[in-house]
Amino acid sequence: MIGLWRKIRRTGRVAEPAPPAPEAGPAAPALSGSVQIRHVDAGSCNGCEVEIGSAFGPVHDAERYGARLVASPRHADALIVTGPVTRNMAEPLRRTYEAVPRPRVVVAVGDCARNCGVFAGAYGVVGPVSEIVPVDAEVAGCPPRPEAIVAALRGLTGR
Amino acid sequence: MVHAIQLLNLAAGALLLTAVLVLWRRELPVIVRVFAVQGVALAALVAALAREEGSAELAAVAVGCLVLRGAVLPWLLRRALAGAGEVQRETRPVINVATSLLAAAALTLLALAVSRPLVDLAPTPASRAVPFAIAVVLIGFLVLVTRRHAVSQLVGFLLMDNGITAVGFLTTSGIGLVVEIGVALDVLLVVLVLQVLTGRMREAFGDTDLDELRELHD
Amino acid sequence: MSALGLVGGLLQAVLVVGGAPLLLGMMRQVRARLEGRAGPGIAQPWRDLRKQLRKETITPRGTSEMFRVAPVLMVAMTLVVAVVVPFVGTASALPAVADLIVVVALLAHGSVAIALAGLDTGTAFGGMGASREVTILALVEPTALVAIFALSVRVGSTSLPEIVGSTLDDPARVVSPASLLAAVALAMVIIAETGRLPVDNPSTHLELTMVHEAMVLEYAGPRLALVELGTAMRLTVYLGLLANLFVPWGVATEPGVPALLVGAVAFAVKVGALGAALACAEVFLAKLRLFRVPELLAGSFLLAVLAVTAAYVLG
Amino acid sequence: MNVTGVALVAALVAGFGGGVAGLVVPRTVRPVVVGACVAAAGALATLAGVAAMAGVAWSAALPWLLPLTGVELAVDPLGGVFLAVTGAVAVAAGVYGIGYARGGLDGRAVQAALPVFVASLLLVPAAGSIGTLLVCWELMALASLLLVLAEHGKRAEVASAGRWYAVMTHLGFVAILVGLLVLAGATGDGSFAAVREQARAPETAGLVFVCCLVGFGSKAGVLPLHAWLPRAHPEAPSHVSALMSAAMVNLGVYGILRVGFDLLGGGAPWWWLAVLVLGAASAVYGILQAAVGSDLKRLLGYSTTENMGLVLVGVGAGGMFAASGDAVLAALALTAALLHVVAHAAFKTLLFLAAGSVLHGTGLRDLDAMGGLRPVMPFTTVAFGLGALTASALPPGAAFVSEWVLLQALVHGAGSGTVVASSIVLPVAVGAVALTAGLAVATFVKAFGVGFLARPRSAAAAEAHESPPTMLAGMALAGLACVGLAVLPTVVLPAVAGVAGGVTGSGPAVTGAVTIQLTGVSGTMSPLLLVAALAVATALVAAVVSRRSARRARLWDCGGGPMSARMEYTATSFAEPLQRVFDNVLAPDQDVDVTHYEESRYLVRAVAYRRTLRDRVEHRLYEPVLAAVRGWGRAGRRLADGSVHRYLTYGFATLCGLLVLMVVTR
Repeated sequence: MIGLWRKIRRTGRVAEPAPPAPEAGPAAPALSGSVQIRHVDAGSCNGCEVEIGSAFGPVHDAERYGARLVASPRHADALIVTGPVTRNMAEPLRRTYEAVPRPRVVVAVGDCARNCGVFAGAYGVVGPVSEIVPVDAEVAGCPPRPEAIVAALRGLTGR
Repeated sequence: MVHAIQLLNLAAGALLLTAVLVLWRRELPVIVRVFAVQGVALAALVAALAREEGSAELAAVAVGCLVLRGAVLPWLLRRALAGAGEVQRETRPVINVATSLLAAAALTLLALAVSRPLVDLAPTPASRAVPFAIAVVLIGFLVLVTRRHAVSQLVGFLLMDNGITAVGFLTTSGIGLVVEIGVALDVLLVVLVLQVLTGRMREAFGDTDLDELRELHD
Repeated sequence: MSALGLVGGLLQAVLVVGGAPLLLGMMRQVRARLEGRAGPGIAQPWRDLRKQLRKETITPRGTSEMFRVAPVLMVAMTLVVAVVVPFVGTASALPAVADLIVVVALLAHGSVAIALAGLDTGTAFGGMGASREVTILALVEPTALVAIFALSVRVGSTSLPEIVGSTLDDPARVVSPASLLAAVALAMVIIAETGRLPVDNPSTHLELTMVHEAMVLEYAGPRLALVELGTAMRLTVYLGLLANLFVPWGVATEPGVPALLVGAVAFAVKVGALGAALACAEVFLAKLRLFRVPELLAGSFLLAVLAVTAAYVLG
Repeated sequence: MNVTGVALVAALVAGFGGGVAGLVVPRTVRPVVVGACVAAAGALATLAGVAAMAGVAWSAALPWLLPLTGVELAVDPLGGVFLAVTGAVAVAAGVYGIGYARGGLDGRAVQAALPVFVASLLLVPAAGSIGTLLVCWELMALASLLLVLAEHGKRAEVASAGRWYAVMTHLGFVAILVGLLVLAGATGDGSFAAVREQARAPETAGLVFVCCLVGFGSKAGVLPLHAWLPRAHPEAPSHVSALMSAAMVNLGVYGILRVGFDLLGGGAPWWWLAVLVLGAASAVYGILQAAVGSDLKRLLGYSTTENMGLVLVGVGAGGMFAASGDAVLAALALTAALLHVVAHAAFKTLLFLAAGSVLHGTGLRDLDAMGGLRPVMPFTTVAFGLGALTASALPPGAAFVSEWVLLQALVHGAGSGTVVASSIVLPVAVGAVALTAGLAVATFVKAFGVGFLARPRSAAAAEAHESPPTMLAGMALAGLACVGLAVLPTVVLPAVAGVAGGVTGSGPAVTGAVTIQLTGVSGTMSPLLLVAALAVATALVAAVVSRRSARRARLWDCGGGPMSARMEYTATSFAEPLQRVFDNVLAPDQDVDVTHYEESRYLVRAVAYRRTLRDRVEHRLYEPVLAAVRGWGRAGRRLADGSVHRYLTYGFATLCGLLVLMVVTR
């Protein structure tokens, strides 16, 4: 315990200073500084998940802008969807979207989610996220940088 | 005077609380640390008595207690632990921890019941804390009975000794410096012997789980 | 029903409802800072609530009235407790309800309402959360009542105004072993009942480890806001109870704006300090396995018994 | 003859008249006539009981009615409480029975036995002499046995339950008989008034008390004599279960109070310590079994054991305080006990009637197979929910009030009596009461949440139908009693407190019209204000949350689904954590069978899980006794092999033996 305390003292603050706020998106006024997010892996290679984890880690600390990952789509305002939508995940993705109370937004994170990326045309893939549910924001990259993910989320929270 | 009594009460409470913690925790290093705290609490108790009676002899005993039970014995135990090998936890006590905690609750109530005549004999602030000391003795015995690891058994034995010492001080307001020194030396000797034994056991069986000794009769 | 009680009760209601989300935000902020983060600021829970209140309500198919009224009931019961317990002044708005046993039972009833709502959804997670919640509730009860017994033996009453008043009259009692042991036992009760570490992880996302969260997975929008507000209020009320049972300093003894102001500030400071301490401690703790929790509760029961013993032995 | 007497006699006439009517009237109107008679008897008895509590005592001696002892009736305030409670339960059960009997229970024997059973229940607390008490007790046992066996044609378990009940109730009767005959032996006529005057040695008194504790305790379902209760109560028709669980068990408590406090006039502290310890053990053990059980009616039976345990904690504490000379506290503890008797009668009637309604509508008793009854049986669901709320002793509820008074007695008792009593027994009792309350919450959350909410887990539950109006009316009466006791317990409290004060010889320990005010010790609580505050707060919170229409959506099933009923939590899985926590106490037998596919042992074909929970006390205590009895039986069979010569030889040998004995001793 004392060791942990020392480590906390030594480490101090690891969060990087906040970059200037990006332009607030159309959903920001309704959400007013608080976005709860349910993450849906629609068939990703887990590269984007690592970056999302990093965006919510201490260094980028997306939580400081009012974004928070939650356990249930009922609690969520936004879905962040990664990966090309596979056949098995198409219906669950649709249902997850239905489970979110309005107003709701969908963020497609990563090239696969935007346009199937390297998996385009694969036999198990239905298509990009926008073919299944309406997408409000996109984050490009394979995988996208955590800064980009954080910037997209700040566009939702408006902070 | 009020403060001395309050300190006495707090020290008695701490004595019992640490005994309970020894029963509660599984990690042996933590148990040893808790035992050291108990030594300090016992020393504080003796110091409070010394202050109340203004006795220099008792004050000296308090210092002795602090050194022996707060520092030397825990240090020896840590050494025994270092020699005890990989297993630094009381992995599977004879009865599970929740049950032994409930048993400790029952033992405390028992101590309260049996010590009532003792307290009624001489109802001073010091003797009113006797039930706590007796409870420490009983809990020490419980540790001795229900724990398998040699080091935690050693701690159980030392808990009993702390409890007996506390009873002695609380009932007679001091058993004399010489007696205390004699007892202290005995305890020290026992610990040293047991430490050597644990070391030997480990060399012989590669473990200090006392249940292994059952196989000796073959 | 006195003037002090009435004014204090209203003030408390405002303080608890307004302050509970801030307490939660402060605790999250403390935790974030200790983890090296910047943190969202202490007003974040309020932002969350504001947004949720504006969102759409969803009623899952197959749920009954229980699901709909449970959040309202939970908040209402906590609100009653927040009004009647002497937090700000020594008098209570409803002295005939400000009984320690009544208050503890009312708070337990709040969790029962949510547990029934969890069962009402008929999902596996709802049932699982409800089952765990009531198991913990059942095992906490003996500790809570024996600790209350230890506290009320010396006062000769379970009435909260009387206990607080008697501690104010004789502050030296606070450092007696009986009172300290009872405080530790009650603190454990509070940790278990409010679902904090190491009994439950309030920020978990993994359904299988959830206790409280698992019951409320179906709630959305305003009802979710009520559940979250209720949870925060429960935490505030419990911490306030702990603070005023053991360190009732600053509590107003007569009506008057300055005294009430001092009382309100003292209440906020005490609850804030306890909350910060709890948040700090949580950084160092890992969640216990569910079947280790009874061990913790057996330990807290033992402490409560020791408190009773100490109350008899040492006075 | 005063109002008590008139009402009681009228009630008895209605009861026995109902019995005759059950034999003679045609089948089509039989349930209506019998139900009306039972309800009338109940209502009149309630009137008699209330009048007796108000101080209108009545007694009568009818020496010609029975040979040897005659019949002596005497209604005093203590008997009045039990008369009133029994009567009130009978009203609800009688009305309910009209509809319930249509399902094959309208046979002559059953319909005739029911009013007679009610009449015998009324006679026990009205008995004024030891002989009368014993006769009425036996009548009650026989009538209830007949009713327990009512459905023996439908289920095989009924016969076994009847056997258990018959044997244990008669063993209990023997214990009472021995105790009371020792008590009556010294006096001529055995009337209570004469027994009270009689002086006796403490050892004799102790013997009498222990015998009566065993006998009456077995009727109250006290550990370890409870084994018959969770068998017999569930197997009886539901309105009879209600009468047994809410009225008959109370008479065990009545017996202990009557003998201990009244006839023996208090006694040694150890008597009451024994009562308290037995009560605490029964409470914890009973509710623990209820918490892990999944048969709804059996669960309610175990809950009866629990509640009688709580009552006996109050009785024991009261006796201990009285023995140490603290009459005010004793009155407080007894008030708590009597109030809990009243509250328990109200909610247990309601719960058993609601369980009967479920049985009627679905044919189910197994909670695991229920669920989703809310849309199909709304009235029953509300009724059971109300009963469950009361039974779990949460505020606002009738049982919460009585447990609050009980806890007040225990807390304030800390300063009284010997140190061992106050410093060890009372905290342990508080812990036991608290654990009981906690487990009761778990039990009834399970029973209500799993049984009535959620979604149906079997076809029978999905196709359930609501019960006929008379059954609903019976439940409504019991429900009104629950609500009334929860909101305004102060209506009955002064009367109950007066009775308790009369028993211990002090004034009433509780007063107050809106707020319950303890006398002599500090403590106030107001259920009415609590309910009002809750109502205001609920209205306030509900008003703040905007009333926009909600969107209906499918359950969140993680995107998969649809979720089947098999994925729901059942009563067994709900109780599993508790069962694991109390593993050492419950010692369940568990079996997990995993079968694999032939191709690989990593591919699981099926997993079978089986759990049997035996009542451990029964298993450890009764089975050895039964085995020993069976052993004697075998030995006996060897001795008695049917040969006439052998029997003559036994007679001859005995004769010779006796002659030798005479020669030697003379």
